[in-house]
Amino acid sequence: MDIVIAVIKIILALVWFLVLTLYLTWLERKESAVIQDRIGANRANIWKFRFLGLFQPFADAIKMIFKEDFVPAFANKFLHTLAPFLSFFFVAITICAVPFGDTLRLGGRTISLQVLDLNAGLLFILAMLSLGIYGIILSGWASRNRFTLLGGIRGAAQLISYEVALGLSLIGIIMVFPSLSLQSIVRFQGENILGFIPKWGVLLQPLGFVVFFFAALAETKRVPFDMPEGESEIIGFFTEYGGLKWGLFMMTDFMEIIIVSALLTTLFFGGWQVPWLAADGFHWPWGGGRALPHGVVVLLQLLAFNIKIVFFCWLQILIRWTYPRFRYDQVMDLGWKVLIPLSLLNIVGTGIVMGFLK
Amino acid sequence: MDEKVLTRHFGVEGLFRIDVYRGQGGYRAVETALKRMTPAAVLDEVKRASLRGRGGAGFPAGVKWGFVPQNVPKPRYLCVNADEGEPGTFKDRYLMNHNPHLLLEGTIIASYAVGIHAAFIYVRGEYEAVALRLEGAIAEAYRNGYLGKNILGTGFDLDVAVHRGAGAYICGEETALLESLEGKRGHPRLKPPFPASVGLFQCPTVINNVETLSNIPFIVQNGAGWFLKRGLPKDGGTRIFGVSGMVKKPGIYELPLGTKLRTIIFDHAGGMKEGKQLKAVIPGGMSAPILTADEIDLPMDFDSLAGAGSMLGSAAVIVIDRETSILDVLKAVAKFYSHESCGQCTPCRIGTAWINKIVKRLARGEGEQDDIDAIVRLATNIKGKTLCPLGDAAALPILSICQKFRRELEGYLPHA
Amino acid sequence: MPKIFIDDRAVEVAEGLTLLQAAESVGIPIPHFCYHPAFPPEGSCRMCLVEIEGLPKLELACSTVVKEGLRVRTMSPKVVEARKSVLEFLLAEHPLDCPICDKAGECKLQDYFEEYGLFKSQFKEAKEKREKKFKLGRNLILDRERCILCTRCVRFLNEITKTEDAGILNRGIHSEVGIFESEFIDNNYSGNLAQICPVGAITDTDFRFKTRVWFLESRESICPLCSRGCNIIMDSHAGYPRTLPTRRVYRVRARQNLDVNFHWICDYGRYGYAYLDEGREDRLVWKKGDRETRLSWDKAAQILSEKIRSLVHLRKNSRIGIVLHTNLTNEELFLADRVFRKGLGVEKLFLADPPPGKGDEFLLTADRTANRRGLQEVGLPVQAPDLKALSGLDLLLIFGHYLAAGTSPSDLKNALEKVETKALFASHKSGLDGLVDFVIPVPVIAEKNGSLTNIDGRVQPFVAGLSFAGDGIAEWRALLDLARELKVEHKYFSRLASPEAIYRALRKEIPFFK
Amino acid sequence: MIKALGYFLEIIKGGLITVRHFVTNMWFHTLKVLGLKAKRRGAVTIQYPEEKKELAARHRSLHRLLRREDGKPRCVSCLLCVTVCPSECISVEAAEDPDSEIQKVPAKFIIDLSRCCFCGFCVEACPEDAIRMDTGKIEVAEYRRADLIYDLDKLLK
Repeated sequence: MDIVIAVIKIILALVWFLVLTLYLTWLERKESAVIQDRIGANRANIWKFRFLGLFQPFADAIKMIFKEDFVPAFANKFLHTLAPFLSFFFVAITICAVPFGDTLRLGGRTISLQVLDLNAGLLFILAMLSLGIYGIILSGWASRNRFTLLGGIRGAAQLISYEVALGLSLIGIIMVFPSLSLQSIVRFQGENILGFIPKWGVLLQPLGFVVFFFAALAETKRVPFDMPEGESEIIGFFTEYGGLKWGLFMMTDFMEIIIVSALLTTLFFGGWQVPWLAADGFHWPWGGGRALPHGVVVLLQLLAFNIKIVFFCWLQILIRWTYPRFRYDQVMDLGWKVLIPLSLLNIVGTGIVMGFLK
Repeated sequence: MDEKVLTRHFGVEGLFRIDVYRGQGGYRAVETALKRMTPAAVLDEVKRASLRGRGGAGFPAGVKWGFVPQNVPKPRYLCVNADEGEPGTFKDRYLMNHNPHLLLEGTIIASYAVGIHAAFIYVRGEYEAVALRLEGAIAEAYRNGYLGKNILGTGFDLDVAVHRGAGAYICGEETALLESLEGKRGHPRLKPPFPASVGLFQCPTVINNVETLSNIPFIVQNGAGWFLKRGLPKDGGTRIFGVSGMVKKPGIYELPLGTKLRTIIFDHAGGMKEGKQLKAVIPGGMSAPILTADEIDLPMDFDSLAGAGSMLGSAAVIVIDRETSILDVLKAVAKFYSHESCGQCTPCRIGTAWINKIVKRLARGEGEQDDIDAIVRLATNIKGKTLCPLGDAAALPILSICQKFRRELEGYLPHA
Repeated sequence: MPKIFIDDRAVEVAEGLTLLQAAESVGIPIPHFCYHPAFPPEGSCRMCLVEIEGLPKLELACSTVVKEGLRVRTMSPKVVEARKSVLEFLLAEHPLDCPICDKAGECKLQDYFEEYGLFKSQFKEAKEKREKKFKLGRNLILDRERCILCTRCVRFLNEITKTEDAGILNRGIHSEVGIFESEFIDNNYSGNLAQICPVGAITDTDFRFKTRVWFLESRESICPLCSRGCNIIMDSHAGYPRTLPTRRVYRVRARQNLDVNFHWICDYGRYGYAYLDEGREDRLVWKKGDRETRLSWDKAAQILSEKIRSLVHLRKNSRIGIVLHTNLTNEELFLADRVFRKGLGVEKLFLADPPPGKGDEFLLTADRTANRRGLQEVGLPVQAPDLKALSGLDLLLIFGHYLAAGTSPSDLKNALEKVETKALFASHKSGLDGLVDFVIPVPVIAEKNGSLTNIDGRVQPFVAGLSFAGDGIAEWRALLDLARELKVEHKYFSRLASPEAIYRALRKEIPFFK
Repeated sequence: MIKALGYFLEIIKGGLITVRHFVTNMWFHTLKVLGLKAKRRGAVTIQYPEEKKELAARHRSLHRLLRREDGKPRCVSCLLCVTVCPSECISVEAAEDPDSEIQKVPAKFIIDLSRCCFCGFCVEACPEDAIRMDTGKIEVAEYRRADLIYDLDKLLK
């Protein structure tokens, strides 16, 4: 029975992840269009029924699936084929550590609304994201094209650089919420400061949040940090890909956005926590409260989590369509000379504050 | 002293007959020249007489003869230019009609001086009566031993033939005349070489006007000094002025060179017709630049007229009165040269036609403001750039009319 | 050598030259229309007027003969003004139909007009209407509106062909070039009229409206259609993107060579260029019975030389025969001599030429091949192709497709059937194709390099003006390859890699070519 | 430090501009989706195949050949368009016209639209005003390349 539940959780999590990814492409198009006084994709239709272009992702998917799958004659065929799957796999697997909600009591069982409650979930996600670099560098190398190789190398350099800042910025969070399990971190954020302010990570770790946010943006390797792609210079590590394999790279990008949003939500914005909502209902800070049935609470938690994630996805897309890209040296400068020192400063500062509070 | 030389015997009845002519002292000059003078002496006498060509250009006849090379094996020819095509000119017709033997006499002496044994008289096609009279005179001369083999027993041979032109003005130009005489199209030749060295049938050729040659017997008979006294130092002899237009007595008047234009018009030709007032004079045939009424105090000789920007030309004085529209004059001039341009060289062929088109348009009252400037510009472009003098002959009168009567011409422009 | 000053440049020029020729000889062009070096000056276009110091009027450069110390100005304001006025006059009566005029692009009037920039027309009157499509000659059409009456055509007919077909009719503005009624110009040199016409008045029906001159590439060559060896220019055209041309050469023009053809070529050479593209051999084939195999030349050379070698080995040299023709270059005839006669001891050399035509007294000769004199001077002992002699052979190399002429096809077939191996090196298809074992396409004169000796013994080198597209080989290269395969005088032939090198060897050995 | 702060401020400002665009446009979009009319539309986009933009007067669209009054093509096949065409898409073959005033007419006139770059030089070069690019047809797409080769008949329509 546990296995069945686990399989169902895996399937549900993946479906959620993939559907969100698909609609993120739609969101990306629509949002950029609205920002730029355009309409955006609205043509895909079923029997002339367009519905704001919501069918566009499916049209794209069908197109990508049916496109010719080719491997350049000069490429390393095995690695060339492997690379997108590596990329995709390592980002897709991260979803298992993301907590969607608290626990669901169903038929006498207590089901954790998380695929797998790893006690080192945070490290797991960071590790998997780091492994994603192999997909990039392999695709760049295996294509046997100097531009893709350049893209791959640049991608690797950038991701490794920002990995450091990313990791260091989270040390503060781990210090504040002394756990590596994401579920625990979320639970910690259910408390209130001074009785009424939700104890969210962003309030305890503002600097850590800023550093993490920038580093995470860089990790998604999208504009303004699109060094590996570099449309205006080298057209990226996936130049020699097409069809579904290229689609995997694209999906990887969007899934990274979601994962980054999930991490932001989980670590800094209380995850599935709704302010003042406890397992039995709302407890208003000014006294009193409102009892809610268990199912409603779970639904509210799931909703809060999703709304927060969609907001951060929206924010990231907004950033991507606002700023021009950095030069390669500026990216490196920002990573090594700004974000890492800041994250170190954050650790020291957090330590000092915590020392005083003790 | 009787001033008339060439026309002295015009009143004599039947002068064109050789016996009458001889009765007036004719053919004595031939005897003098052939029997008592060497060719070189005749040539020298003519040179000293400063006889300038009467055809229009005024080149000294003696000098021209001197150009003919004497030591070439080719035959030499004499061509008498009797193609009197210049509008307003009719002196040669009178001379040949009244006194053909005088021309023959001059021809014989000139041929003797240059060593020529064949002479052609190129008569304008329209002068049929004149040609017939000349032919009669030549036949008489042959009968009397003045032409043919061994003339007057001196051993000098000369044949003379009359050739009728076909009516082209350009054939009055000496090289075109030669071409026409050769049986070709009357197109002027490129000069140099000049006809004196390469002329008729590629042989040295002398070409003289009728009036020029008619003067020769008098020079031989009376001497260069006598001749010079009748004119100016550099311009010997008399000149036959043909006066036409609005005068009381149009006709030919033989007067010494240097006679004032006013004298010719008002004393000799009897002044303007009743009620007419002088407006302008064309002093030397149509190709001479026009003179206004203020300029008629000029002496009529080559140099004075050239100094006044006109030319003596064929000494045909055309008198224009105030009632004659200057546009009509311009129209006549333009039409004439456009019609008579031979079509060989570009500026004359197209320039004259272009000017004619503009003038015709002006006359229709469809002129435009810059038309006169255009005519002046075109005429200037023709002037001095053509193969033969016809271009200049067309350009000069048109230019002078446009300059001297510009105000009147502007009156024909619309909105003026 | 009088010394004159042209535009303040002191130059010494030959005695008796006109100013125009003198200026041109030192690279100062003087515009002109009616002047043509072949005729005495006409002086009617008035375009070449120049300023001579000390003379009041402008003088004609085309007729003024140089004199010591003459100071000439060819570009003074007065001269330029005169040229402008002459151009203005010409253009006043010249239609502005350059777009449909075949001369556009090489028209002197157009060039000078561009140079002197009379872009604003002041001519308000109506232009004279004239005949625009007058059939002047067999191949000539006269546009009287375009005619500027330079009379080059009239003078050409008077002085070069002496047929005096044309003249100027009427006078003044109505002047026009005319011919006798119902008797158009029909002589073997009439095509030159279109070439010497400085404007587009006389056009050539052969070239009329076919293309525009700026698309043409001009290549120098030598006319191979008779033994005169006239110098020509071939104007070729690659065609438009969507309509491919049916021929490569659009027109042939005379190239000036005062020692051979002056400024002219005959109509036979001018219009006879169809042979360049029509009926050409394009595939190198080997026929065995009914089967035809395409071969590369290298392979064919191996097979042929194998046959020759075996015959030579069996001392059957006398059973090898070579048929030559005199459209081969000096170099090829020399190589044929060296390789076969002197190298292999082949004695049976035959000569098969196209039959002679009718010549005229001017340029066209009766001999319709380009290099008979070359054959004589190279000293090849050739005999007429006697069918009996041919039928007794084992191997026959036939150069040229002319053998079929003069013999009945059945006799030829019978004779050749007895010959074991027959190879044909031909540029054009003929009845021989079906009778031989090998058909090897070869280029024509216009497509290869070499030299020809004309009827007067003048050796004229030429280079390929057109590219040779077939899968064949030039005869000189074929002969060299055979020599290499047969290992005849290896050292000697290995140095001869180009027609130039062969010609150098030829000069060394035959005194005539020195 | 101040520079970095200024930089950061500008980044925020830039972001706010984008947000403002997003919010205002989203507002009008929402109104439209809800069926409410607003003076402004959320986007300046034209829904192309259904809505068509008016072409400018000088817009260069599909070529056409003009006719004379008597219906013959105006073209005198001077080949100037062929000469000037930078993409070498025009091919013309001339023929003789019996009318001595016209003389030259096109026997073939082909424009290969798959090569044409619509530069309009042919129109500029034409001395007879025989070719124009004013048909207003800009949707020149075909399923076969051969259909993009326009001949005299097609161009005269």
